Amino acid sequence: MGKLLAVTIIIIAIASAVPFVMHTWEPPADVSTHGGLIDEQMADTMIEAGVSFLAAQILLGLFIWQFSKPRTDSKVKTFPGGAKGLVIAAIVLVGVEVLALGAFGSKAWAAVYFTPPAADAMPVQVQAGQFAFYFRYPGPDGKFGPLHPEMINEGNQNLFGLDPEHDVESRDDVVTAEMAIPVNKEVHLLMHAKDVSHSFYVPALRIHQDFVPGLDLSLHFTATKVGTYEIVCSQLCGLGHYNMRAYLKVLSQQDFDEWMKKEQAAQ
Amino acid sequence: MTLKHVFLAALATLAAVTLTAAGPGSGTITGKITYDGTPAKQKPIDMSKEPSCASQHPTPITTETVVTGPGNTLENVVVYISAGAPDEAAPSAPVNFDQKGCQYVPHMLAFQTNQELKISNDDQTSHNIHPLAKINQEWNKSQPPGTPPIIAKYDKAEMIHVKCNIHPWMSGTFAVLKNSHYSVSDKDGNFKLPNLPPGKYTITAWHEPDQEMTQDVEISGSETKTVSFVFKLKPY
Amino acid sequence: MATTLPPPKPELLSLPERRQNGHSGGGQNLVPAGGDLRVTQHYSPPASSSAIWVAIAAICMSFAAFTSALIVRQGSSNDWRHITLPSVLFLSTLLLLASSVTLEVARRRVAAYMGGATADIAPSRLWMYLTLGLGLLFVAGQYAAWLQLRSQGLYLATNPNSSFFYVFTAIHAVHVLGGLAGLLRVIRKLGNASLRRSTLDATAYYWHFMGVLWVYLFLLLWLKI
Amino acid sequence: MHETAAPAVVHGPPTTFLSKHVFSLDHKVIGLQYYTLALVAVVTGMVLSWLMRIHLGWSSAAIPGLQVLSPNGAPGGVMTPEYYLQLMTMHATIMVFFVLTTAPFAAFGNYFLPIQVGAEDMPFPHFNMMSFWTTFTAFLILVAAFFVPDGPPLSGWTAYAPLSAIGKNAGPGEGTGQVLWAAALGVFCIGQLLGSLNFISTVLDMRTKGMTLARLPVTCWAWFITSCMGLTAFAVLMPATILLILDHVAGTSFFIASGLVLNDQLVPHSGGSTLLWQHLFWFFGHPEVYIAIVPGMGIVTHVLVTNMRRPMLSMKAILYSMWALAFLSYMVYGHHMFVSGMNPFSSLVFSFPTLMITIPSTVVVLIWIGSLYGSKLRINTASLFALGFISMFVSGGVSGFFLAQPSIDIMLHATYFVVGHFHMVMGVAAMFGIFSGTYFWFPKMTGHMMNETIGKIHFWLTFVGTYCIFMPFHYLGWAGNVRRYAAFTDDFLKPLIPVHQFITVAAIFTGAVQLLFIYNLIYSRFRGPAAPANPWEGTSLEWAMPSPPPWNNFGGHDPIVYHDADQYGVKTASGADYIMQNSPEQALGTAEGD
Repeated sequence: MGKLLAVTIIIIAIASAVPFVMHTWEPPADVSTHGGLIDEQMADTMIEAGVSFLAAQILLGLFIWQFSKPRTDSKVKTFPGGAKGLVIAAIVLVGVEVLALGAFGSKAWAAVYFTPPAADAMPVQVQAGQFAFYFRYPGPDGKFGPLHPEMINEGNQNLFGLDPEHDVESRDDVVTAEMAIPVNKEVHLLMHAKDVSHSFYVPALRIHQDFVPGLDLSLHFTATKVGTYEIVCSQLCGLGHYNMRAYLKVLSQQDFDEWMKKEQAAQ
Repeated sequence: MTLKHVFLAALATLAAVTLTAAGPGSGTITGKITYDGTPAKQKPIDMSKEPSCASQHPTPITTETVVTGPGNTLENVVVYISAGAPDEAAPSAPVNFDQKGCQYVPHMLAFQTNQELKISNDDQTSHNIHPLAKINQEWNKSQPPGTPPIIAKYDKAEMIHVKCNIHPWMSGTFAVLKNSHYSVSDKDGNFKLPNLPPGKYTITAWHEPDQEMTQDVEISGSETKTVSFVFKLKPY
Repeated sequence: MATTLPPPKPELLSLPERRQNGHSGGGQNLVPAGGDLRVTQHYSPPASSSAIWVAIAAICMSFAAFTSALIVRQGSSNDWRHITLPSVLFLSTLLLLASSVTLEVARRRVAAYMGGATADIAPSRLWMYLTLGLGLLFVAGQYAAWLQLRSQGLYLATNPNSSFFYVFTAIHAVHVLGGLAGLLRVIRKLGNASLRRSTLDATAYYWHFMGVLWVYLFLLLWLKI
Repeated sequence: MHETAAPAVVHGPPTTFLSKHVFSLDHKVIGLQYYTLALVAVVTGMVLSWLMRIHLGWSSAAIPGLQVLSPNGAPGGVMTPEYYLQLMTMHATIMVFFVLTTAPFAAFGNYFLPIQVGAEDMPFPHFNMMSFWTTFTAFLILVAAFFVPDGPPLSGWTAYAPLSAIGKNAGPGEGTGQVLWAAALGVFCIGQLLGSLNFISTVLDMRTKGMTLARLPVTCWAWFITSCMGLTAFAVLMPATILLILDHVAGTSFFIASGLVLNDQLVPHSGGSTLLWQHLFWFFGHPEVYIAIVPGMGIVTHVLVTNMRRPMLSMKAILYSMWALAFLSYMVYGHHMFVSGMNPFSSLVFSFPTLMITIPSTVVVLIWIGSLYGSKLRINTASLFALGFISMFVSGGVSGFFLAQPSIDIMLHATYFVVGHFHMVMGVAAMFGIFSGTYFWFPKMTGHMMNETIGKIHFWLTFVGTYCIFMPFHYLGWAGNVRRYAAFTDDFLKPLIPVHQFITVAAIFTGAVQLLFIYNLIYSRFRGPAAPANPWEGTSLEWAMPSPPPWNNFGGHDPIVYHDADQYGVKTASGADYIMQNSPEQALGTAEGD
C-alpha cells in the first residue's frame, strides 16, 4: 500500500502541474504598460514554486516507496548529511531563493505604487457603491464639482450627489456607467467609495485596488490596446457583489472624443 | 362547502357589489394633474452592467422620477381619499408588480393595506426587491430568475420607495392606502375616483419623492366633481 | 477557626525544595484537598502563580488592541473632541492605588502568619476587607464618573473620545469586578484555612495589575495624545 | 524504581451522570466534548459547502427541499445571492472556529496534553469546563443566526467593516445576524482564552517528575505554542468584536466612516476607520491560521515518528520551526491587506517576513521527508493521513510563494487562488492532521480499535478527492476568478463554469466519503475489537496507561519519566525497538545501520 501511495502522490503532483505548464487557464493578456513586470514575476515564481512542489512531492513519493517495504532487518538508516544538510538546503535553496524573488518583485510593485502620475494624466473619478461602478469626468472646465452625499439619489441618477444648482463645477461633469479611456494615455483614477468597501479589479490591466470608505485613494495606469475589458469588484460588498461590474472601453483618441460628446449630450 | 359557507360567501359578494358598484347616489371625482415650473431632466439609464437587460432597450430608457405629458401633465401621481372615507378590507385579487428589462412595471403601484402583492421577475437575471418601508416592516429579498413570485402584504398605510440593490437604477413606489378610492394619474395626467357615497372628503395627491397636496371636496348625490392639482417642479 | 490554629510544627517548615533538578515538577507538589493551611504554603502548586502572568499577558494584549484602536480612530478623522475627564476619577484613582497598598499589607501579614512569625490572623483579614471596600468604592467612583459625563450630555456614541472612555472604563471595571470576586474567594479561603500562598499571591498580582492598568488607561485618556 | 506515591488530587472522581458526562471536570471528557462539538460543526459546515458548491456549478438549478429550509433564502429551491453569501459566511466561521480550532487544539490537546506531561488533570479544571461550555454557547449563538428573520450575516468570516458594522441597511443578515456572529466570536474568545491559560499552565507547572521541557513529546510543544498564539490572538479579536457590536447597537462609529450612503440614505455615523477593523481582524486572523495548522504539525510528527520506528532527524529543528512560525505569524498579517488601501510601503514591509515563512515550513517538510529515509515505515490509516498531510502541506504551501508577493497579489488577491491556498494548507492539511490523530488515538480514547479497512478506503478516496476539489481552485484563480461570487456572470468567468462543475462533483463525492469515517467512528466505538494499552508501540505516556484511561489518568500515582519521546529504533534487552518514556530501561545502542 505504501507503493500505491508513492505512485499516487507522484501522479497527482505531475497532473496538478500540467495545466500550469500547458497554460490551460491563463490570466487575460496584459494591456498595460506596467503589467509586463508583474507577468515576469509570476512566471519566475511559477518556476520556483513548481520546482519546489514537484521536488518535494516526488521525494516524498520515492521515500515512501522505498521505505514502506516490510523489512526483516532491524536496521534503520539516517539520511546522508542528517538534519543539518536539510536545514541548510531549506534556508539556501528555498528561503534565499524566495526572498530574492520577493526583492526583485518589489520592482513590479514599485512600478504601480511608487511612481507619481504624469502631470498630463487624464483624471477620472470612479465611485463604487452597492452594486455598480459609476465614473465621472471633470468636463471642459477640468474640475470635479464637490460631492454632497446627502443628495445622492439613484432613482433620478444623481449617483454622485452633485448639486449643479449651486456648484458651477458640477454642471459640466460627465457621469457614466461605463469607463472609456483613450489608448496610450495615462489615466489618473480617483477612487471613492459610496457605502462599503469595494475593489477595482481589471485583470487585463493588472490593476487591483480596494476602495476604502472615508479614504479616497488614487491609481494611475496606461492602457496600450484598444478593446473592451471588464472591471469587477473583488471585495465582498453585499448581496450583489457577484454582479458588480462595469466595462472599460479603451478607445482611440478620436473614438474617445466622440464617445465623450455623446455622453455629454446625455447628461 | 356547507350551506352556511355558501350563504356567507353570497352575502359577502353582495356587500362587495353594493360597496363598489355604482349604486344610486354615488359621486365621482375626476381631474388632471399638471405641473408648474421646469421638471428635472430625466437622464438616460446605462444598463451596460446587465447586458441581458440592456439588450431589451435599443434606445436607453430614462429615469422616471418625473414623467410628463403634453400640456404639462404629470403622470404617476397617486390621488386618494385621505380623510372622509372609512377604512376598507382588502380585495382578494392581488396586485402585480413586475420586473421587466431591469425596470419596475408599474413604476407607481397603489394598493390597499393587507392586499396581496405579487412580485414577479420576468428577467434572466436575479433581482433584489428592497422596499424601504419605515412604518411597515422593512424587508429585502432577492429573486433569482425562474423562481415563484414573492407574495407580500403591508398592514399600514405608507408611501414606500422600492429599490433593487443589484440594479441601483431601478426605482419604484408602493402606495399602500387604507381604502379602495385611489387612482394613479395616467400619461395625460388624468385620474378618476368613482363610486363615492355622499360626504365630505379630503383628497390627497402625492408625487415622489415626497410632494403632497390636498383639497377638500364634498359629494352630495350622484355628481361628478372635477379637481385639479398643480405641482411645482424644479429642474434640480 | 483560622484564628485558633496552633503555631506551626517545626518539621513542616523544613520541607524539601519545591523545584528540583532544574525542572518544575507537577502533580507531586499537589496537596490533599482541604490540607492544613500551614502545610499548603510549601506544597502550593505553582500553577496559579504562572497562570496569573499568562492571564495578565492576555489582558495586556487586549488593552494593547484597544489602545491601537484608539490611536487609529483618533487619526482617521477630525471628529475627535477631547472630553474633560470627570473629576471623580482622580479620587477613584487614589482609591484604587490605596487598595493596592492595603492588599499588600494584608498579603505580608498573611505571609507572616503562614511563616509562623505571627499567630494573629485577624488584622490581615481586616486589611483584606479594607481592600475589598476600596475596590467597591472604585467601581462606584467609575459609575459616578459615567453619571457625571451623562449630565454633560456625553454618551457612548456622542463622539469617539467619549466612546473610548466608556469602553475603556467599562471593560476595566469588569476586570476589577473579577478581581473583587477573587478577593472574596481569598477571604473565604482564609476563613476556612484552605488558602494557598500562590492563590493569595496571584490574586494580589492581579489586583496590583488592575491598578497599573487603570493608571495607564487614565493617562491615556487624560493626556489627550 | 518505584513510582512516587503522591496523593495528587486535583478533583475527585465524578459521582453523578451530570458531573461525569456533562459538566465534567475531567480533561478527557472535556476533550471528547470538544471533539463531538467539532464533529457536529464539521458536518454542518460540510453540508453548507455542498449547497454552495451546487449553486456555483449550476446557479439557476433548484435544490430540492432547500425552499423548505429557507423560504426566503431559496425561493423555489433556487439560492438567492444573499443566501449564498450567508451560507459561505457560516461555512467559514463554523469551520475556522469550531472545527479547525477546536478539533486539533482543544479536543486532542485537552485529552492528551495532561496525559503526555504525566499530570492527573489540568491545573484549573473548572476553567477547563467553562472553556468548553462557553465555546458550546458560542456555537449555539452562531447557529442561532440561521433562525433570526433576516438570517445569518453575509459579510464573510472576515466581516470587513463597514459592511459588517452599518446594520441591516447593508444587506440581509447584517442586522441581528451580524450581531449574533460577533457575539459568538466574542464568547468563543473567552472560551479559548480560558483553554489557553490551562494549556500553558499545564505545560509549565504540571509536568511529572523527570518530564523536563526537552523530554516533552512534540505534540505538547505544538499545543503549547498554539496556546501562546491563541492567548495573544483571541485577546485581540475580542476587543474587535466588542467594538463591532457597539457600532451596531450603541450607535458608535469605530469602523464606520463619514458620508456613507446606502439605499439613498445617509448613514448616521461618522469618522470611523475602515482599515481599523482589518488591522485588528488580521492581527488575530493570521495567527489563527497557524492555530489551525501547528497542532496538526505536532500530531503528524508524533504519528510519523511512531510509525517510522526511528527518531526524527532533528526534533529540535521541528520545534524551532514551529516557534518561528508562531513568531512570524504576528509580523505578516499585513499580507492579507496588500491592496486594501494601506500604505504601499507597508505592503513591502509585510512581504518579507511572509516570504521568510517558507524557511521554517521548508525545514519542517524536509525533516519529515528526510526522516522517512531509512525508516521502517508502517502503513496504517493514521500514518497514511500523516503522509497525506505532508503532501497537502507542500501543495498548499508553495502557493504561498505567490501570495506573499504584493506585485503578484495584484493579480491573485481575492481570487480562487487564495481560496485554494488556504483550503489546502489550513483546511485539508489540518483535517488530515485531525484524521491522523483520530485513527491514532481512537483506541486510547475509547478502548476500541478502529476498522483499518474502512479507514484506508476513507483515506484513499479523501486524498484523491480533496486534490480534485482544491487543485482546480488554483487554476481558477490563475485565470482571475474572483472569490465570494454567488454566480459567474462576467464574460471572462463564464468559460470557467465547467471547472466549477467538476469541483462540485468532486466535493459532493469527497463529502459523501466522510460518511465512512463517521460510520467507522460509531461502529468501532461499540463494536471495535478491544484496544491494548499500546497498540502502536508508542513511547509517550498516553500509551503507559490502560485504554481508555481511568478518571485520574495514572491511577493516583505519578509516572516518572526517564527519556524523551523519541526512543525509537533502539536496541533493547527485550528486543523491542523502542523504550517508553516512563521505563527506566536504557538503550543498548541505536539500531542504526550503514
